[in-house]
Amino acid sequence: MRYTARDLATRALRRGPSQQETHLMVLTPDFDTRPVISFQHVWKTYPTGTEALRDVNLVVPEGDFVFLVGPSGAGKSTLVRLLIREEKPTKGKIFVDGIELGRMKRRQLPKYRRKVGLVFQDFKLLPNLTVYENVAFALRVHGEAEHTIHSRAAEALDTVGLAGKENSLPANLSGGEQQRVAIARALVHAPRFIIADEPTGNLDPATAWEIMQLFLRINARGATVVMATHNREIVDLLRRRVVAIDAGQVARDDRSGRYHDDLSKSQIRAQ
Amino acid sequence: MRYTARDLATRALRRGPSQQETHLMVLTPDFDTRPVISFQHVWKTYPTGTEALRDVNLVVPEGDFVFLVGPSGAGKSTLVRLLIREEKPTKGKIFVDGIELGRMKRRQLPKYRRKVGLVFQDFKLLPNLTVYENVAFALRVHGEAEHTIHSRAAEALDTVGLAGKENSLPANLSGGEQQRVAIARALVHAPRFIIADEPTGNLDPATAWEIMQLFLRINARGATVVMATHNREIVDLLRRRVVAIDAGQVARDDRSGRYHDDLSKSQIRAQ
Amino acid sequence: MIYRNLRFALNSAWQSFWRNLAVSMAAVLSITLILILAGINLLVGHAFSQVLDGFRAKVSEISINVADGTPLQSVYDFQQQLSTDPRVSGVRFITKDEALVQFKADPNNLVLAQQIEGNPLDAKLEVRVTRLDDVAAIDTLARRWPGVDPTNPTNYQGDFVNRMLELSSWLGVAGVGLLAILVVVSIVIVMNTIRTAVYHRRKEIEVMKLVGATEWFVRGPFVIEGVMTGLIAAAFALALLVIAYEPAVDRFRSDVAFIPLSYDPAFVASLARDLLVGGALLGALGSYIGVRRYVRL
Amino acid sequence: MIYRNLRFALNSAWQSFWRNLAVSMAAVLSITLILILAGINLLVGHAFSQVLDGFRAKVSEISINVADGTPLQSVYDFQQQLSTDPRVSGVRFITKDEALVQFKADPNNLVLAQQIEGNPLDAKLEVRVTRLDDVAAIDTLARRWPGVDPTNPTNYQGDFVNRMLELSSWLGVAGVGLLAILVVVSIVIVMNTIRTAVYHRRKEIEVMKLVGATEWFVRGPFVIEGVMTGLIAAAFALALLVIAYEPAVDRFRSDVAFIPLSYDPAFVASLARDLLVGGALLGALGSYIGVRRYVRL
Ligand SMILES: Nc1ncnc2c1ncn2[C@@H]1O[C@H](COP(=O)(O)OP(=O)(O)OP(=O)(O)O)[C@@H](O)[C@H]1O
Ligand SMILES: Nc1ncnc2c1ncn2[C@@H]1O[C@H](COP(=O)(O)OP(=O)(O)OP(=O)(O)O)[C@@H](O)[C@H]1O
Ligand SMILES: [Mg+2]
Ligand SMILES: [Mg+2]
Repeated sequence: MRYTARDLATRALRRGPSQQETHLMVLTPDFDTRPVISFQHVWKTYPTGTEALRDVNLVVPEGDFVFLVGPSGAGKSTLVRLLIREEKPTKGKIFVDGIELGRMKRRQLPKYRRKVGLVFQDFKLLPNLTVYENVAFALRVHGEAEHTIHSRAAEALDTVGLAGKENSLPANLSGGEQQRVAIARALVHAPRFIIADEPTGNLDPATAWEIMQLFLRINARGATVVMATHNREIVDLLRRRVVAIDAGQVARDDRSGRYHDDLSKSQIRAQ
Repeated sequence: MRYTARDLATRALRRGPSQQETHLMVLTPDFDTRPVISFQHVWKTYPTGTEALRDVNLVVPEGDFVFLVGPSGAGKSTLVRLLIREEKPTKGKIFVDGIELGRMKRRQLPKYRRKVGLVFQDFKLLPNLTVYENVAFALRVHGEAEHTIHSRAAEALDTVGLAGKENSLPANLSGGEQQRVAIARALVHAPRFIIADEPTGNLDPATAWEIMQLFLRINARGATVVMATHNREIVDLLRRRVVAIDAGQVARDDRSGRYHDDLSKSQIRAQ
Repeated sequence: MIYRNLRFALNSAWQSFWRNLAVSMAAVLSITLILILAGINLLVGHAFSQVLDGFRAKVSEISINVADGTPLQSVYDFQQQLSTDPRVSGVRFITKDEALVQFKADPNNLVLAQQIEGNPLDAKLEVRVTRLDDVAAIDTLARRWPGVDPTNPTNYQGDFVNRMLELSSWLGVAGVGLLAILVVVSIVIVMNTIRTAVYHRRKEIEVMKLVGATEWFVRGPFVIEGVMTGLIAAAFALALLVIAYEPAVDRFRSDVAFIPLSYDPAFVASLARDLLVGGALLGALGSYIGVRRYVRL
Repeated sequence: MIYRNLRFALNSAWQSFWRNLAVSMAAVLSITLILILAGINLLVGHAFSQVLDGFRAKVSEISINVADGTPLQSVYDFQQQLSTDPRVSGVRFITKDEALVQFKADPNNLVLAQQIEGNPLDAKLEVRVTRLDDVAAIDTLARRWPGVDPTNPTNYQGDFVNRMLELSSWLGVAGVGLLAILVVVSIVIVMNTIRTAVYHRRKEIEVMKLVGATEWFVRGPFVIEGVMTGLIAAAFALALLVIAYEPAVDRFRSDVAFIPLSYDPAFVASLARDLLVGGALLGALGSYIGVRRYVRL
C-alpha cells in the first residue's frame, strides 16, 4: 500500500483519537504536504553480495512521524544509512529536501548532515570525549559560541536524565546511559530531521517512554522523524505511521499502524 | 523479600501453570537446592565515585532462571561484571560454585570463565574474526578438536538463525545479527552458567522470543541462567524469578514475578 | 568562527594527547630518537667541516726545496712569479740558515743534529695555495723550475692529497646519502606511527563526519597533535644533545688531540632552530598524510 | 592440544596480519628501514675492516735511508739486527743504483730525472713491521744507527701514523656507539609500533580473556605476528642490500681507486643470517613487551 502526501493532509480528521492518545494529540501538528524525503525504486546491494534493499519506494511528508519496523536483518538500518548518505544506493534515487543525495557534492555533505539529528543503533559516541563534549560536538560543528554550546548541551543532558554524568567517559556509562547520550546529541541542535535507529533498545520501559515523549514533542514543533524500532508496545500505543520492511522490501505502510498487522500478530502470539 | 533455596524446591508445586506457560513447563527442571551463586553484602564503587551496588545479597540455586530488571543505570551490568570477575567488589563476598571470586588466583580465572556462557550488552565480538571464528573461539580456548569445533559452531549458528552468515565480519552485520552471534558464542560450549546482559535488546519480538526459547531449553538441561533484561513482554509472559535492582540495591525478589510490581506498573501505564 | 574552530582543535589535540598517553609517548619517543640521530648528524657534520677547514689549510701549503747554488735573483724571480699567481695566497722564502735553525730546534732531530757537518739542508719557498685543488698544479710548476733541488723537489705528496680529496668527496656523498636515508626513515616512521594511531581511530573520524564535521574540522586536531608531538620530541632531543655536546667535545679533544675540534656555543642556537622546526614539520606532515586517507568523505 | 593451540596461533597471526594490512605494512616498512640501516652498518664495518687491514700493511712498512759512504758491512749488520728483531717480519736492501732505477721509472719524476747528474739518491733498507704499534720503536732504532742519512733519515711520519691510530681507535668507539644507538632506536621503534597496535586492540584482548582464554593463548598470535613482521621486513631489507651491494662496491672502487675494497660474496650469507635472526628477535621481543601489559588479567 502506497502512502501519499494527500492521505496525510486528511489524517488528523479521519483518525478518531483514542483515550490513550488524547494528551499526545495536543502535540501533533498540522502536516505540510510537501514530501521532504522520497525513495524512488531504491536498491542496495552490499559489496559482500547481500541484497539489503530491493526496490524500495517511500514518500515522507514534512513533519511526519514514521516507524520503521521489521525483523532483524530486514534492511532498516540500511535504509537509515542511505538517508544520511553513509552509503550510496546501488540503483534508484533518494531525494531529501529536493536534493538528490546521490548527486550531492562531497563538500555539501557536512552541511546536509548538520540538518539531521542522528541516533545510531550502536550509539557511535566518541570514546575519547566526555558525555558533555560528545553532545557539545554536534554544536561545535555548527560553529556555535561557547556559551550557547554550554547552555544547550546542559539542557539536552538534563532532558534525557543525565545531569550529573557530564564528565564521565562513555566507557564508564551503562548501556542505557550511552543510548541517552546519543539521543541528547541528536536533539541538541534542534534539527529539521531526526533519524533514529533503535533509540530505545537498551532502555527500560519507563525511560523509553520518556524518551519517546521527547521525540513526539520535537516532532510537534515541526521536525520530521524516521525511527527504526523493535519496541512493539510503543508502536502499538502511539498509532503513528508504520512502514514494515521485510527482506529488503516495503511489506506494509499503514497510516495509523501497529507493530504487527493483525494476521502475523496472532501467529506470533500462538508460538 | 529474600529468596531461599528451600523456596525453590517447592516452586513447581505451588505455582499453578497458566495456559500460556503450559508448553514451557515441560522444559522446567526440578531444582537442585545447592546455591551455586551467592552475593553476601556486596558493594561496588567505581573509581569515578559512582556507587553502582550497595549491600547486595542474592542467592541463586543451581538450575535457577533469574531475570534482573530495573531502570537504566541501576547496576544490573555491574552485578554481571562482578559475577564474571571482570570487576572486583569493593566490599563483600561473592561465591560461585563454592569458590570465593575475590580470592580466586589470576591463573584460575580462564578456567572459571570457560564454565560460563556470557552475552554482553555491547556484544563484545572480536571485530577481526568472522562470525564463524567468533563462535569457534569459545571452543578453541577449551582446546577442542577442529572437527568438533566445526560441527558445534555450525550448529549454534544455525540455531540462532545465522546459517549463511558464517564468513561475514561483525561490522557487516545488522545489530540484531551481531547480538545473535554473541548468543551463539555464549551457548556453543554448553556452559553450566549462562549470564546474559540484555540479550534481546536489538531483536524484533519474534526473534527475541525464539532466542528466549533457546535459553529456556538450555536451562531445562540444567544450566543456571542469570539474565538482565528490559523486555517487559517476555518477563511478564514467562513468570520466572525476577530480581529488581534499583539504585544499586535489590528492590524486589519475586519467585514468579513480573517486570513491574503491580503498584509501579499501574503508575507507568497511567503516564 | 575560525578562531573558535582553532581553539577547539587546540583543546581537543591537547586532550587527545593526554588521554592516549601511551600512544602519544610512543610517538614522542620514536621522534625523539630520530631527531637525536639527526642532531648527531648535524653536530658531526659541523665538527667535520671545522676540522676539514683546518686540514685544508694545512695541506694547501707546500714547500719547494731550492737546489744549492741557485742564484738568489732566480729564487726572487720565481717567488715573484708565484705571489702574482691568482691561485697562490702567500709565499715565504726560508734561507739555508733559517732551515738549519728550524731543523735543530726540532727535538726529534736531537741525535742527528750532532752528526751534521756544515749545512746539508736546502733553502725553501713555502707557498700557501688558496684552493686545495690547485696544489697539484703549483707542484708541477715548481718541479719545472730549474732552481729546484732534483733529489727532493717539494714536500708535496700528490698521491696522499689526491686520495684525501677523493675520499673526502666520497665521504661527502656518503654523508648526504646517509642524511637522505635518515630523513626518509624518519618521515616514514612518523607517518607510520601517526597513521597507525589514526587507523585505529578511523571509527571516531567516521562518527565526526556523520555528525556533520567538515574535513578540516576533523583534520585540525590530528595535525595539531602531530605538531605538538614533534615539538615535544624536539625539545627532548635538543635537551639531550645540548647536555652531551660539550663533554663529548672535551672528551674527543683529550683523546684525539691533533684534531682541532672546538665547542661552538653559537651552533647550539642554529641546532635548536633546526630541530624544533624539523620536529614540528615532521609531526604536521606525518599526521596530515596519516589522516588524509580516512578523512575523505 | 599444544599443537592445536600453535596451529590456531599461526592461523590467527596470519589472518590478523592480512586483515590489518595497513598497520602490518607500516610495521614492516619501519623495521625494513631499520634493518637496512643495520645492514649498511654491517657492510660498511666489513668493508672498513677489509680496507684497514690493507692500510695497516702499508703503513707498517718504513724505509731507512743509508748515508753515502756507509760501509756495506755496517749495513748488512744492521739488516741482520733488524731481521732477528721479533717485531720485524722482513727487511730488504735497495742499493743506490736500484733506487735510481725506481726513481726514473716513476713518470712523476720525468722532468727531474733529466736534470740529475750522477746519483744523488740514497740506498735504503725497507723494513716490514709486524704490528703497527711497533713502527715508532723501529724508527727510533733506525735514527740512532750511525749509518743513517742525517738529512733525510726515514720516511716514517710519526705524527701521521700516531694520529691515524688515535683516530681509528676513536672511530672504532664511535662506530660501536652508533651501532648501540641504532639497536636501541630500532628496538624502541618496533616496540612502539607493536605497542601502538596492541594498545588499540586492548578491547579485543579483554574480550578474549572474558571468553576464558589463558594469557599465552592471547599472547601467542601477537608474538607470532611480530616474528612474521620481523622476518618479512628482514627479507625485504636483505633483498635490497644484496641487490645494491655489488654495484656500490664497483662504484666505490672506480671512484676511490686506491682503497682496495672488494665484493665479498661469502659475507652475504652471514649478513642474511644476521638480518633474519635479528628481524625475528626484534619482532618477537617487540610484540612480547608490547602485549604483556594488556594481557595481565
Ligand atoms: N566502568 C565504569 N566506571 C564508572 N562508572 C560506571 C562504570 N560502569 C558503570 N558505571 C556507572 O554505574 C552505574 C550502574 O551501571 P550499570 O552498567 O551497572 O547499569 P545497568 O543497570 O546495566 O543500566 P542499563 O540498563 O542502562 O544497561 C551507572 O550510574 C553507571 O554510570
Ligand atoms: N556493511 C555491511 N556489509 C555487508 N552486509 C551488510 C552490511 N550491513 C548490513 N548488512 C547485511 O544487510 C542486511 C540488512 O542489514 P540491516 O542492518 O539493514 O538490518 P536491520 O533491519 O537494521 O536489522 P536489525 O534489526 O538486526 O538491526 C543484513 O542481512 C546484514 O547482514
Ligand atoms: Mg539495524
Ligand atoms: Mg547494563
